[in-house]
Amino acid sequence: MTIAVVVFPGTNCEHDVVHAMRVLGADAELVWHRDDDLAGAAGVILPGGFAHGDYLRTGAIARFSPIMSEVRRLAETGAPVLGICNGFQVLCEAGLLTGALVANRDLRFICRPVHVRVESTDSVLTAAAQVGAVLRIPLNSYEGNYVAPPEELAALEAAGEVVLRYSDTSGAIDEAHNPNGSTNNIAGITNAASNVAGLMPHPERAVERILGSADGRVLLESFVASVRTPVRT
Amino acid sequence: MRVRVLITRKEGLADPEGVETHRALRDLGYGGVTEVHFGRIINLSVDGDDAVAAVAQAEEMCERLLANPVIEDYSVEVVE
Amino acid sequence: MRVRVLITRKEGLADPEGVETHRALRDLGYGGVTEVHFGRIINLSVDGDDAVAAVAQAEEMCERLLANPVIEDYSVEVVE
Amino acid sequence: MTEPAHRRLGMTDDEYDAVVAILERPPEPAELAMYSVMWSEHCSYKSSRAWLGRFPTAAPWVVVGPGENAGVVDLGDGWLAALRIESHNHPSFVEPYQGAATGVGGILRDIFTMGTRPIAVWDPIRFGPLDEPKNRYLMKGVVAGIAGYGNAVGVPTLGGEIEFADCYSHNPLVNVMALGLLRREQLVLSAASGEGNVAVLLGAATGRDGIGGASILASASFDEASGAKRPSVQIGDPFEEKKLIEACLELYARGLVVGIQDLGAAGISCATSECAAAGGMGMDVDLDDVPLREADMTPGEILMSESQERMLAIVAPEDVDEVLALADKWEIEAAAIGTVTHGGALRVVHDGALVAELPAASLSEEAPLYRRPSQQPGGLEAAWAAAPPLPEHVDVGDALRSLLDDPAIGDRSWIYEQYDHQLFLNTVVEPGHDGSLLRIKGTHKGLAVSTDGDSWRCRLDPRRGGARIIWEAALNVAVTGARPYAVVDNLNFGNPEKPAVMWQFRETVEGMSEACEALGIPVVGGNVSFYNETDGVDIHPTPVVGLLGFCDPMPEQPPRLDRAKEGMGIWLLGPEDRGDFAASAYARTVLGIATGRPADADPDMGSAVVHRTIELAGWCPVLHDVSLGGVAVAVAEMCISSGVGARLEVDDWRDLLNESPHRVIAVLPDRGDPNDVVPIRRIGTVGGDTIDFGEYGSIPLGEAAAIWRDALPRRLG
Ligand SMILES: Nc1ncnc2c1ncn2[C@@H]1O[C@H](COP(=O)(O)OP(=O)(O)O)[C@@H](O)[C@H]1O
Ligand SMILES: [Mg+2]
Repeated sequence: MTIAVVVFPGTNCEHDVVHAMRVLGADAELVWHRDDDLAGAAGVILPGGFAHGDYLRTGAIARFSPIMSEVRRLAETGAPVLGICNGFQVLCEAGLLTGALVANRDLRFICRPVHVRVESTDSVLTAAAQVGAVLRIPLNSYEGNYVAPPEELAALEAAGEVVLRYSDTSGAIDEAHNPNGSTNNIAGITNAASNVAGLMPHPERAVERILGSADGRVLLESFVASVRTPVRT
Repeated sequence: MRVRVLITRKEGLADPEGVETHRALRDLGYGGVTEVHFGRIINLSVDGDDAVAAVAQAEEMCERLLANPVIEDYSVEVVE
Repeated sequence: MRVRVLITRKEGLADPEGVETHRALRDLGYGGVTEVHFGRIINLSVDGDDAVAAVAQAEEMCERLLANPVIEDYSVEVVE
Repeated sequence: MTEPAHRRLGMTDDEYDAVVAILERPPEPAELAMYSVMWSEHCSYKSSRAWLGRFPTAAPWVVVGPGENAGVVDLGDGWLAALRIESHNHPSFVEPYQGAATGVGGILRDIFTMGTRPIAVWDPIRFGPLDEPKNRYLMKGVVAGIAGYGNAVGVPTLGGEIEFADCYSHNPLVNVMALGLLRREQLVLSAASGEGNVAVLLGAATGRDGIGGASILASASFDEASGAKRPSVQIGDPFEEKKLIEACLELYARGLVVGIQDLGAAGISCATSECAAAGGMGMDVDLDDVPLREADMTPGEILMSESQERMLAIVAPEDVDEVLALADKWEIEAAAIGTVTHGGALRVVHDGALVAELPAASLSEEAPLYRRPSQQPGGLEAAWAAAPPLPEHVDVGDALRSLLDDPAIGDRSWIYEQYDHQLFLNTVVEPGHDGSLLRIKGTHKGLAVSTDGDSWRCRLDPRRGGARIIWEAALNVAVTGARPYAVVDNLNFGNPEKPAVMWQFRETVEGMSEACEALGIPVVGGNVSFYNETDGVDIHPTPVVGLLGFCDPMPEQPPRLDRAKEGMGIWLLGPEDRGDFAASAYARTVLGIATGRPADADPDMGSAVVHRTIELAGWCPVLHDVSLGGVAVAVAEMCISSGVGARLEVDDWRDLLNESPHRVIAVLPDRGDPNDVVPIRRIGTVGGDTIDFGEYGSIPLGEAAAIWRDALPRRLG
């Protein structure tokens, strides 16, 4: 098995991620959060959903699941780790990514396609994309509003670790095209080693034209490629 | 004994619930309200009657789980 | 002056968030915790320094907007 | 002297005597509690059962008809679809968020009780006018509750339907429909066969939630008195339900379940007695084994509790340990609370003492059956005679300015963008179109669903109105290329003890049945909600249908509203009628008149249009059925979605605003429809940046779009 898709109680996008991986010709397998063994996976995806009901705080309880110490260990070896939506929130809570995600500006759940601009290709999520490319990918979250303490935010920006920002169709970035109030329109980020990435939109929902958009492919293909040719650090 | 944990968003970080509620209060005519901040209450009942120990333990729970130190402040009060 | 509104779910009503957090605390080894109940805190800054009036107004806000009287109880405290 | 216990529980003296006759002795308190809930209107359908038999329920593809938790139809190649609709009206008025949330939870359990994962939900909802703050509060709460529960439990909400009328101000309607997809071998039923099998209660602990909710909230009118009677509000826990779904699916997959029943109205009483009766068996139940959330609950309370997120599984004794272990894996509670017995008796023990012993079947099968008097409401002929007076000439551009701002016509994305409508990667045509279309992965099959109601027409003529909502739903799925396949219905009515309401009910069932027969589609399930009455005022008769459409193969490029392009021809498929203005959006919104008699459906024409529409869906870029607001609104919706204007040429403004049935807007790239079995005529051309009605005025596309998009946000913020 190459890619482990972690299932917490309350996770609900696990089957969609596995389906998308199959569409891209990669094999992925589900791993239960109580397992403490990633069974030789070369990469990990934390899919979307509502781990532990999002109770207490989104991602807060999931980070203590036995599997998370394995995820952390794998991340430290430089293996690709991706968090989508709730998975992004879990990675932030676990300290594998900077910042946190809070309630959307308008206090309403948002399910609709949004446009994001690729800001950097230095991540397992964007390696195969073009800087400046604009992708149309569904957003599906209530807590997608990215925040970070000023110093950490400055460091994140300075290090070029913001990989995706909400934009208009032409790539212009402004408040009018910030769906949820995210600081600096941040939609996706990576870590310093650029092997751990998280984003709020759902690329797995945009790999087949018949479902409206295939723009998510380039992101997931980046991830799959980096799983096949791991950059150990 | 009962302990009350209060968790609030750090100063300066987005508090959409607070902002939205402030707006709603103004719409209802409460112009005198100058600030609205949201937070979470977690009431805990714990064994034993050593208040100091109970508070210390609750603070540890906050550090580990109940609060997110990156974006939240917390305080612990003994209720009775 | 600053007033704080404490809102908690009425006795007897289910509190799923409290239940799951209780489970998580137990998993972390806090076996001494016997109950966990969730609530919300809303910190208000209001003009003027008439504590009685401020509390009365906050209670009115609770009735009209801040609390859901069908499933929640609230209390108002003057902070300073 | 105080009222006898049975009356306080909403039971009549005659019903009480019937219980005594069955038991051959006065009932114990717990027994009385069980009969009072199980014989309530909500659980027993005592006022409606006699008439529901009118519905056509047979078709070669029906696998499970009305009577089980959900209807099931055959899609070929071993695929089945399960569907069901339920109402949660009164609880949603008491507490909109939790009422709607728990409504979603309930309908999902009806589906996964059948052996499979629910794959989609729809939410037909109704409120009073939004200029009332209370109605805004109710609508925001209901939508947030459906979103909060549906999104978190991991089932997408693929659409719904909404209406506004004063009669819903104190009695909003919240109906929820759910759909499941399964392989034939997955199908599970509720019957508890096999003496010695064990009844295992799965899921949430039992508290005092909604004690008497079914009998008291849903089976009595909603006046001040019921305020006092309010059961404690049920709090939905989507996380618990999510774990329960996963646990049940694994139980099924491992073949550990003999029969299963969800706990809804009447909680343990209903589930244990229905399981036992369905299998012709009895059951011994020990309430001391029920995990309680609150200590000191009485046997009656435990039996009647409507705590959410619970299921009752019947399992073989040797499998109990595996079942409990599996529940533990999914972090849900599980407890063996009963044993299946011979002889049909339901025996309930509490604190070691026998608190109830009764024939299990008597709770459902011997429930009272009422043929209540029915009589046409006075004044209806007068209303029919008062057709809306129509002006000679109308500026349709101006009419659109009002119509597009009607919250029942304007952009609904404020609602459905709060719902996850993409999970499971099946959504080919998303909410915002006529019917939603789902693919079945790994096949060429597709499923389309539309939920429809039309309380304004039903109020004037329940039979014609009832028929027309079926015809409208049929066209809504036909435009996706799917053929009408099966129906579930939710009949929301006032107080059945009033002859006028009973008349509305019977007329509605008749009209719906006639339409279903003409289309050759079965009714496979539904729900009746009576006593939607506040302080003596009944709601409009409000039947709501959920119509399932099926296509195999699914069109490669199904029609969409956003596929119209400059230069394409706009055609109108269907009859030439132009006279139907009774209760039309134009008459109500612009003229402020809601009288007259709605046109009747034309079964032959209707079927022909449906079938022709399905064929056109194979190659037309845009197909849009004409409903609220007539051709003008239908074309405007297409133009706004496609971002291009249109020029229409008609010789009478009434062609643009009337709402006669069986009509579809078709955009055809070439010379139109080669086939002429069904009348079709060209009415205009796509293009430009205005919607132009020639001598009947025009409106700039941008202005139309702005009005339409803002209709809900400007009211709800
Ligand atoms: N209006 C209706 N039309 C057809 N079938 C109905 C109608 N109302 C109820 N039924 C059927 O009666 C059965 C019992 O209904 P109900 O008590 O609501 O089920 P549940 O106990 O699962 O809530 C269901 O199978 C339902 O499909
Ligand atoms: Mg059921």
